[in-house]
Order: sequence, then C-alpha cells, then structure tokens
Amino acid sequence: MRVPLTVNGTTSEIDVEPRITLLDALRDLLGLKGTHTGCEHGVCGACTVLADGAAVRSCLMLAVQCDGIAITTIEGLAPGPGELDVVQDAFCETHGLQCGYCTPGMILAASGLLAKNDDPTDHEIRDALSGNICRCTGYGQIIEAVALAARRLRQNNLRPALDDAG
Amino acid sequence: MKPAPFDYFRPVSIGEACAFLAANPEARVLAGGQTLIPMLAMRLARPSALVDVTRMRELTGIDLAGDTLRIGAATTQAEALDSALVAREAPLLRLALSNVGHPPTRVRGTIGGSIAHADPSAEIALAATILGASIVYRDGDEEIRFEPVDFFIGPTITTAPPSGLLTHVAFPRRPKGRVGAGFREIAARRGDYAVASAGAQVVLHGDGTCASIALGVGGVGDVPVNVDLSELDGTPFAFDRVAGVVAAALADLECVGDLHATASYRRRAAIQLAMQAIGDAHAVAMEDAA
Amino acid sequence: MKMELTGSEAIAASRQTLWDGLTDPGVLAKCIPGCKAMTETGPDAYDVEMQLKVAAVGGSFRGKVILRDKQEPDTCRMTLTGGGTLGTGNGSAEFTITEVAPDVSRLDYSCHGEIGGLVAGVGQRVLGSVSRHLARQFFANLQKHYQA
Amino acid sequence: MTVVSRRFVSTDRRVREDRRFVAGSGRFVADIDLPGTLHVALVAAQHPAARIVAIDGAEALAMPGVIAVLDGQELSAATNPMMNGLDTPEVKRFPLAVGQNRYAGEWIAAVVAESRRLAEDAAEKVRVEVEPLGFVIDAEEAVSPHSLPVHPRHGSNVLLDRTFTWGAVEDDFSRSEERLSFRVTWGRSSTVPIETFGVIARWDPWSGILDVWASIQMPKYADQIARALKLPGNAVRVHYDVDVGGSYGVKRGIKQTVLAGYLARKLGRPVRLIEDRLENMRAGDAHGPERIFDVEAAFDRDGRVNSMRMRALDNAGAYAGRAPFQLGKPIGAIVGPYRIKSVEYRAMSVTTNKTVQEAVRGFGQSPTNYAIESMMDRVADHLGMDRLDLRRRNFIRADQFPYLIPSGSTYDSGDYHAVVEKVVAAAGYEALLAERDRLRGEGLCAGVGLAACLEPSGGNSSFEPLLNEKNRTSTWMESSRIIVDALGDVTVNIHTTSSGQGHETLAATVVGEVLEIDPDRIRVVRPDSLASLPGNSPVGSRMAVMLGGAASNAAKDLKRQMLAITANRMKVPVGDLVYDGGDVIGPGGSRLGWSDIVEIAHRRFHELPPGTSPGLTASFIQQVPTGVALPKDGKVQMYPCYSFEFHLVLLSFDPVLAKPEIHRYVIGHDCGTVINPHIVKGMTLGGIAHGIGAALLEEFVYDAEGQLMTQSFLDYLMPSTHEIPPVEIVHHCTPSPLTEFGQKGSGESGYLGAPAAISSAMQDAVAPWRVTLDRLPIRMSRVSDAIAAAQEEGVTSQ
Repeated sequence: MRVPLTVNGTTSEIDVEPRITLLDALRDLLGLKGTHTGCEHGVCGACTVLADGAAVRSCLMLAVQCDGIAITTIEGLAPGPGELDVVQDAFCETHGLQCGYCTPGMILAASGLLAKNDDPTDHEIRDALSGNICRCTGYGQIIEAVALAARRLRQNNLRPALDDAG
Repeated sequence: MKPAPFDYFRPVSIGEACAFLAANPEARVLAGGQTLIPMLAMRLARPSALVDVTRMRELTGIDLAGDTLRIGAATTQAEALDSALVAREAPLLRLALSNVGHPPTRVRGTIGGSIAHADPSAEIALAATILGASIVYRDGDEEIRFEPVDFFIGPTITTAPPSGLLTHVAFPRRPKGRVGAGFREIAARRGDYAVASAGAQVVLHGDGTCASIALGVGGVGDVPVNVDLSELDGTPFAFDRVAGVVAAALADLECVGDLHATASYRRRAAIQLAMQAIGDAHAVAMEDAA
Repeated sequence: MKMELTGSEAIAASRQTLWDGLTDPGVLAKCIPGCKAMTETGPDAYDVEMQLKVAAVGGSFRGKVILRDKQEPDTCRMTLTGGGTLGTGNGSAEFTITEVAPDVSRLDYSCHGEIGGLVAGVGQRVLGSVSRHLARQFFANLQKHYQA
Repeated sequence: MTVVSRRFVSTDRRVREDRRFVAGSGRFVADIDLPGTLHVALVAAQHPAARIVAIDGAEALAMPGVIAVLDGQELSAATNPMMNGLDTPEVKRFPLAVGQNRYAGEWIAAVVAESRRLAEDAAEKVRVEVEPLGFVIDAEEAVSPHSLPVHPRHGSNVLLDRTFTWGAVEDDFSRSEERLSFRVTWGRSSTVPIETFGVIARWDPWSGILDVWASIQMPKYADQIARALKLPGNAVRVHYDVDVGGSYGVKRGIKQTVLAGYLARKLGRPVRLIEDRLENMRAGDAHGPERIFDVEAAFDRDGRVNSMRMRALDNAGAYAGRAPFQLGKPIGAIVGPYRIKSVEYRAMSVTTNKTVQEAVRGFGQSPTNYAIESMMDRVADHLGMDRLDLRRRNFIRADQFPYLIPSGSTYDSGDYHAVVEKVVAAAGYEALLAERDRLRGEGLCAGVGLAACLEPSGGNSSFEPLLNEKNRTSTWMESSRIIVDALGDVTVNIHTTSSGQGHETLAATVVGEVLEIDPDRIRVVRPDSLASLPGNSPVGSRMAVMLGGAASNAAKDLKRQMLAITANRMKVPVGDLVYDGGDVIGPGGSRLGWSDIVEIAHRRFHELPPGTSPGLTASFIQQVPTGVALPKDGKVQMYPCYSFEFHLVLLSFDPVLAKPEIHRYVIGHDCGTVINPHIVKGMTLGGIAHGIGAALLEEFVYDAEGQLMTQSFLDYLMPSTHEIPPVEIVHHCTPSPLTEFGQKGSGESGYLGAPAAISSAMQDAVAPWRVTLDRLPIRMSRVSDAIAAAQEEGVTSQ
C-alpha cells in the first residue's frame, strides 16, 4: 500500500505491506536509524516517537495507519547539524545516558512531557518516563536531565519546538 | 518478531465496517493496537485483515445521552482521562484510566479496544463492570447491548458476535447523592497488568448513610468480578462492618496463581485493595457536597 | 506448562450413539474446533490438521490422535501430540459415557495436557482461558451434532 | 599527604560520546545497511530435550525470497566447536543443535531470506520431526549421579566440582565459640540490554576477508570466530567502531557470528542476524548465574567471624558457556571486606536443560556477595548484635593494606571504616532505625538493610587456570596508540568496542592530563581488529585501570619523545627540561613549542636525535599491574584493584500487598581516583538499579516441563522509573597504589552490593514475623504468603 508519511516536517510517499510497523518503516524505508528497536512488543519504549506531539511507541503502530499524523523522530529535534536542542543538551549536561540505545526514546518521551508541562514534579517526570526502560543509568541522571531541561525552558520562556512538526 | 501478513482496511462508517467484518470472518478490528499489535508481532494472532477504526468519527467522542455517559469505542484512553465529562460523571472510570499502562500507550490505546480484549487485569473493563456500563455492539443492522457480567468470558474472549463492531460504551451518569470513587491496584511494577485490583464507588445519603457501595475486583481470575454489597444499602457507613461484609463476600473468590503471584496472595490482596478503594471512595464521598 | 481440565456434559444421544461418534473421525473432525482434516493412518490412529482461532489468538497445528484403551461403549482414552505455529501440545483425555436417560448420556472427561514453545513462553495470560474455551466449543459442537 | 592537582582527571567534564547518542547518531549494528544483505530468522526447539529426527526445509525454501535453510549437521561439519575454557571435551557446542537439542528455545535451524519478515514466514514452514527425550532442569537433581546427563558422552552433569581450602579451616571452626549454617539461592537473572545481540558478516572472496560488525563485548572475539570458522586470524576483520546498546557482560555473540559468518561465505552475500526479543530471551547469550549457596560460619561471641565454608552450586544450563568461571572470579574476594582467616570453598557447576548462561556484570561476584552478606546478617542476628557493629568489628583496617586474603589475592588499598562512617553520618543510621520503628508502629513492615562489599577490578583471567589446569591463560592486556599528525593534532586509538562505558572520554581525559592539552582537542577512534594492537574488551571493571593505563603510558612515552627531541635540539640533558602544557622549557626559560617539536618529528628528520623514528607516535600495551603468575596450591592473585561500596537502605511495605517502597538509599563508594565523575556516578546508579531488579523483580523462570515462561518483557520484569528511588552517593577516595592516577574500576559498582542490601532490608522487615527470606528475587506474593502463614501460626509482629 502507498502511504504518505510525514516525518520531521517532510512528507514522503512510501510503499509498504500493511504488516510493516511505523518503527520498521522509519528505519528501513526512510533511513532514520535514530529510532531503535528494543522489544517489538510495546514494553521497553526504545522506539518512542512523537505522533502529533505526543509520545507513542512506534512498534505498536502500523505505517499504513500514519498518514496525516505528524511524526517527530530524534532526528527532528536538533535545530541544526551539530546543534542540540534544550532537552538533548540537558541529557549531555547530566550524562543522562550511557550506551545511548534507549536515549532517543527517552528524550522524545521527555520532550512530549515538557511540551505539555514545563514545570513537572519529580513524580510527573517519573510517570512520563515509566514506559521507557533504561538498563544503564538507573534513571537518576535522566530525571536530573529532564528537570534541568524544564528549568532552562522556563528560564528562556521556550518550549520544545514541536510546532513545526505538529 | 514480525507479524504474519494481513490486509488492511479503513472503513469510514459503521455500516462499512460491519459489512467488511461480516464478509471476512478472519478479520479483526484494530482500535488502539496496544494489545493486538504485540500479539501480531509474536504471531499469537494472525487475522486475515485488520479493520482500522481508530479514525472513524462515529466511534469517537464523549458525550451525554440521557442518563448515560457515552464514550465512543475508538476514543483514546488519554482523551478519556483528560475529559472533564468523565471526571464529573464517572470519577471511578477516570481513576481507573490513570492506572492504565503508561502515558505513551494511553495516547493510542482506546476504551473499546481495552474492553474488547477482555483482559481480566484491564482497568477499564473493571470500571465498566463495577458501574454496570452497557457495552454496545453493532452487528449488521442490529444493535446489541451487553452487560459486562454477560460479556467477559476470559482473557481475549467475550460473547461479542464475531462480525460485530463495538461502537461505544455507555456508563451510567453520576448517581444522585454524595459520590466518591476509589481505585487501587497492585503489580510488581506500576503500569503492568495488575495482579489484583479493586474499584469502588460509594454513594452516601445526605446524612452519611450508605445509598450504595459498588465494588469490583480485577486481575485475580478470568474476568472482572462484581461484588454484591447491597446488604449495606441504607445502613450507616461503618468501616468495620463494611470490612466484614467485603471479607465474607470475597472469601471464596476464585483466583488464579501464576509466576507473578499465588492464588492465595491474589485473594488477600483483593480484599485489602477493596477495603482501601472503599476507604478512598468514602473519604471522597464525605467531602462531596452534592 | 501443564493444563488440566475435567468436566461433565449431558449429550442428547444414547450411550452407543455417543460412543460411535466419539470414535468416528468424521464426527471428531466436525466437532474439534478448527479441524481442517483428519486422516486415518492406522487402526485408531489419525493425523489431524487444525486452524485454531479463539478471539484474536490463532495458529495452525498438526498432530497425531490415537485412541487407546477402548472399552466400548463406556470408556476410551484419546492422546494428541503435535505442534504448530503457537508451540507444541501433548495431551490425553479420558472419556466415560454413562446413559442417564433414554437417548441422553453423560460424558465425563478428564484431560491432561502440556503446552510448550511460544505460547507457553509468552501467552500464559491467555492460555488457560483459551483452552477451556476450546473444550467448551468442542462439546457445544458435539451437542449440535446430535441435535441436528 | 601530597595534594595532586589535576587539570582534567576527576573534573566535571561532559562525556564526549553523549553528543552523538542524544542526536540519535550512534552507530549500532542494526543501523548498518549493506547492499544485498540477507536476513536470518531462527527455528527454535520446542522441547527441553529432543532427538532431532529430521529437518525438512523444502516448503520454506519454495517460498519466494527464501535463500537457504541451514541445520546443525551441515554447520557442525564445516566448523570447529565453540571454544570451551574447561576441560570437558565431550560437552561440544555449535551454533545450531546437532542431533539433539538440549533446551527449549535452542536454535535448531536458520532460515535465510531477503527480509526478516520473509525469513520469519519461512521459519514457520520448516518441518522439524523430533523424539522428545528426558530432561533435568533443577541443579540439585542434575548433580545426583542418578540424573539423566544432558551430554551423555560427558558421563554426568558435573562440569566443575573443585574444593579449595585456604587456611586452617578445621582448626578455626573447632576453636570458634559459635557456628551457624544456612542456604540462600540466587535466582536466574541477567542484564538484558535493550539492544539484543546483532551481527552482520560479509565475506569478500577476492580479499579473503570476513568483515564483521557486531554488538559485542567479548574478549578474544576475533580469534574465536576465526578458529571456529577455520579461517586464519588475519582473515577476520571485526569493526570495533560499532556502538553497543548495552551489554554488562552478556554480549558474547560467538555462536551468532559463526552462524552468520558461515552463511555469508556460503551464500556470497552479507548476512545479518539481529536477534529479536524472543530469540534473545530464550537462546541468545541472555541468561546469568543461578546459584545455590550453602554456607557455614564459625565465629566468636564478640562477633569476630573466623572461618567460612561455602558451597556454591551453579546451574550452568545446557552447555559450558562462561558459567563455571563465574564461580572462579569471586575467589579473589571470597572473604569480602572482612578479616576472615580461613575459607573452604566448593565450586560446582552442572549442566541442565536450561538456556546457557553467559557472563553477567560482576562475573559471579554479586551472588557471592549476597551469600557473604547474608552470613554477616545472620551472625549478627544469632548473637543479638547490631548488624553494622558486627561489620565494623570484622572489617580489614586501613592500616592493614596491602592485605593478603586466604585465597591468595592481595587487596591493594582501602579504608572501609572511613567510608562506612561517612555513610552512617550522611544517612543518620540511628535515625533510620528510628524511622523504621515508626513505620512499624503504623502497621507496616519496615526494614533497614546494609551491605558492604568489594568490587575487584582491573581484570585478569587467572580464574581460568585455577579451575582448569590445562588452561594456561594467565592475564589480559589492553592497548592504546597515540598519533600526533603533522598539523600537531592528536588522535588516540583504542582497540575495543564500547557499550556505554565512555572509553573515548576516558582515553581523551587521561591523554589530555598527561600531555597537558585540552581533551576536547583529542580525537579518539576505534580501528578494526586487524589494525589494532592486542586488547580484550571492557570486562571485569577493567577499563579505567587497563585502558586508562595504556593510554596514559602511551602519552608518557610520547612526552618522553618530545623531551628527547627538545634535548637534542637545545643540546641539554633531558633532566634539565620541563614539560609545560605541550611546550618544553629548557634552562634559562628557553621554550620549544608543541608545533616546533611536531615539525621536527614530521619534517626535519635531521634535527631528530640519532636512532629516533620519525613521526610522533606511541603505543602501549598495558599489563595487569599485579602481574602474570599462574595459580599455585589453589591460590592466585586475582584482580589487582579493589573498590569498596557500602549500601544503606530503608524500605517498607504493607504486610498483605508486600510491595516494597524504598524510602532511602545511600551508598558509600570508594573506587580510588575518579577519572570522570559523571561516568562513575552513572555506573553506580545503574548498577544499583540492576541490583534492585535482581533482588525484587527479574528472573528467568522455567516451569516443571522445562519451558521458559518469561520470554517477553511482560513477564521478565525490569525496573522502571517508578521502582528505582533517588540514590545518594557518598564519595571517598583511597587511591590505588598500583595505577597511574590511583584509579580503580567502577563498571560493576552498585550491582555488587545492591541485591544483598535489598535482601537485608527485606529480611529485617519480616523479622518480627520470624519469616526467613532466602531466595532472590524476593517476590511480593512470597513475602505476603509467608507473613500470612506466620500469622496463621499465631506469630505476631510484636
């Protein structure tokens, strides 16, 4: 089936079998390798992307379902080559990652939260990230990163730039 | 873990969806996909086609219809959780929804999808059971309404007609009186399928006596269970007395044991959670001036 | 994982008729849920091909059915071994037929099974419910067969 | 005491790897697309043991896009068995089962197709005819002489049964005033990285090279692949510049790579095997130790523990794997941080019809620490002593280092009392106990847990010859090469894969420190195995010590060369020169700048000292600092450097629901000099989270029919943000005298003591009911059921 897929603000027509997940379409057809395959059954959150600004698991969506939905992947966050957005930079600042495999999903889940709430409590941060499993960090520096990003967003009167995509 | 092949069909109307389902007995409805797609990936499920109803306008939305709160089957859990109507008219459902999965699964997961998959741990099914919601299917031209107690058979299995389409769930509106809801569940990790859960809606008369206590427990057996506490109707609310009635009502509760919890644990936990849920609900009802 | 299922069903048939049906591959093929083919491979031995479907769960299964310890028209043991896309299944079922009224018999059954492979590893949540449902379907089909 | 001032080491610098990962620009194996790649899906055994009668791939092969179906007969005929460090030649292992399978889920055939989907479609069509065989899944049953052997030709299930006696155990037991014995069990869990194992292999018949991209963390990986595939060592080129999505020990990947390598050669196209989660959980290198400890302690009434007998029985699974050696490494810290005079240790490893174990974070040390710390708690309980006081009484004192333990290892340095007192001060031990009692007063179960343990670090494989005399492997090296190009810019080569440990940051920091130049100006690259100096991989908490050592020693060599060039140019003795931020200062303040020295080295060979090689490069191959001795009389120096950690936990739970909530988690950590504080903090917090998982949630559970019931993440439960509390870290630094900066390892920190600490707290919480918790993970339903049973017997918590 042919589906127009809008990812990071660009729409491309792809040809997929109905059984192809959004995750596989992003990786294999659009070459966006920043979205990672973890469990393929909706538990680990490594494949998290934003759909119309909300964090979703791309392994639990079919590509054929996604026409008309603005998808944002990790590749869509950085404002420019070599430039990091506020959330990405905060993850670097606190070392909110180690192997980097769950990181794109984690950052997108955090971005989804901060887009709605730029002053989250510790509990709200934990709740927003609870569907993303990290085996390296024990979450401490991740939660610090999200809190730091929130602080900087508030200080700069900014929210993550999702509007272009969504 | 790639699904076996299937066809994909996105109907625009209930009639079109029903016609497709009638003509394709091996087809399945795709609502939010948060339960079905993992089953496809593991090849536990292999439908001939998926009928994607996620964007069907007739199936989405939350509105009042007479004495019911009508929630379209394809309404997402996140939308229902954020809905002021749900908070006002079905506070128990709202509490239940806050326990469903994780934020990213609630964005896609739907009210109808959760009901149709009939997981005994599912919070929405439990809330529907406790509140006595009507589960409404369309099969061809026929509308079929199910009471939850007649609907759930076991995990993934319901009495729904094979070619039917779940169109909406009708929850009774907030009852008269002082109303409070409580919902508690336990799982090794928050957000997992509950190994035991309980929800309660306490309605008090103006003088603080019980008008009704609706209680249900989930996660312990094949189906969510409604617990009859009608003997407490009209009595003053006394926690010890309620505890006695609840313990007696749940003493013979049929529970399953599995690697996450023994049957005996589930039974004790169900009683404990039931009392906590009733306690929460009562506290809220006492604050409710309505 | 181990599965156990015991029960009792009243069937509108005489003891002999019910016995004949339960040992007739044609009748079994009709009543076993999802049975696509049942081929006799020897005395009381059959190859069975099934396309299972319970709600969302489905898969193909090929196996061997053997009838043993036949004491016509009272008791019989049936064993099933095989596997398919969902995993493996081995089991045995013992039937006892008691005539309770003219043309009504009670079928007591006791089944023991072991399930392995995929469904044992990922599908335990649904397994017990699905197998009970399949058993119910079988008896419902059997009822229907004799009522027709 | 001299205060060492450092420019970059121990400073709060960002981790350089993070930039690419937060941008989604890591390069993981699954991200590599080679034209013409074929995909593999595996056919898994359904029974725990079965004879394979026939494998018929005809129907699968007839499907469009399906290229090949490979079985174990063909593969084993063409390859050597996978390496086995033990002397058990009849326990042969190939990537696909040969003749019979030995666990449910074992790979018995591989299907190759144009896409992973098609390969999975076809795998369903491979007809496998089997005859089920008898099986054994329980270790104690397996060890019985009457048990069915998993490998009949081996004769029994015993892979390893060695008893060591270090010191006067009999005497110490008979002289001690008290003794007690108990059993604790460590359930089968593992590290379960979010990236499964993956490999891509490409054979070029014209160059005769097998290129391998893989998510590995495996010492001697290239050698093992070459040996198994019967290729020359220089025909296997492993690309180390593949990012690894977590490993913590398990990403071994030999069988997967042998399989993919064989198929790539046979089919003439690149072959990609990325395990899916089900393949990974049931038959990848996914499982870790599963161990029963029987412990006997001999002690005096004043709390001094004199001697210990320990039997550790490990359920290795169906093949030897690395499981038996994970009983060996703990010998290097078999007395923990305590002055226990003598030890008898029996290490037993048995085969069963379960999935094979692989290396897991700590390589067997965390289970052993759990047993030792359970012993300390029980001794205290037996004597009615405070658990902390008991430990204080037994700790090795700061003035006793270096300290030789009975099994032959010398602990390099430490100050355990100081760390513990810092933690006690930070957490308020008495206040924690008071808070526990307050929670108990509210009707909750509440407990304070504590655990002290060591993290042996720096790596060394002397457990191999210790457990198998025919295996003469004595130690491991690590290497680094520094190249200063003609423009004066510095590139450091490291020769290993990384799975989140921040090796690039480590190497840049230490090289920058030695050369006194900004680490951000230093590029770090990971060349392929054919271009690399010998190395191993980040196992055994070794990279701070070993890669840090290799890189800093190479940098020192570079500095030496620069001084020699300057001395020659200035015509002064080297001893009169001072290296200063990349320049060299001579007598009287004359200065030769970095760029001038580089210019001489690269262009003006006539100004080089006689006999000097042109260019400016240095290489260093780092030896384990404590050297190369083979074991003698059952004793050996195991790892060189010993980090210390002390955990203090307060938790509580409802007695019916029994789901613990951790109120306070404080860890005192001493890993010597910290090279990068962010990295060490992350390792420690991650290790604790992993330990909380092992203590409360994670287990590979088998049913009585030998089926693995936890194949998905719905049943194998890893902690999420909700289950991991905020953790406070209390730092202490006792530098190692053996390393360049005083650093020790920290890659396994947190994990080594967290399970023991959580267990201690849970046990303290149920103690009022006289319930004993003796098995990890501690499932909430077991705790609740035990309390209910105690209540039924009339025990109250008062």
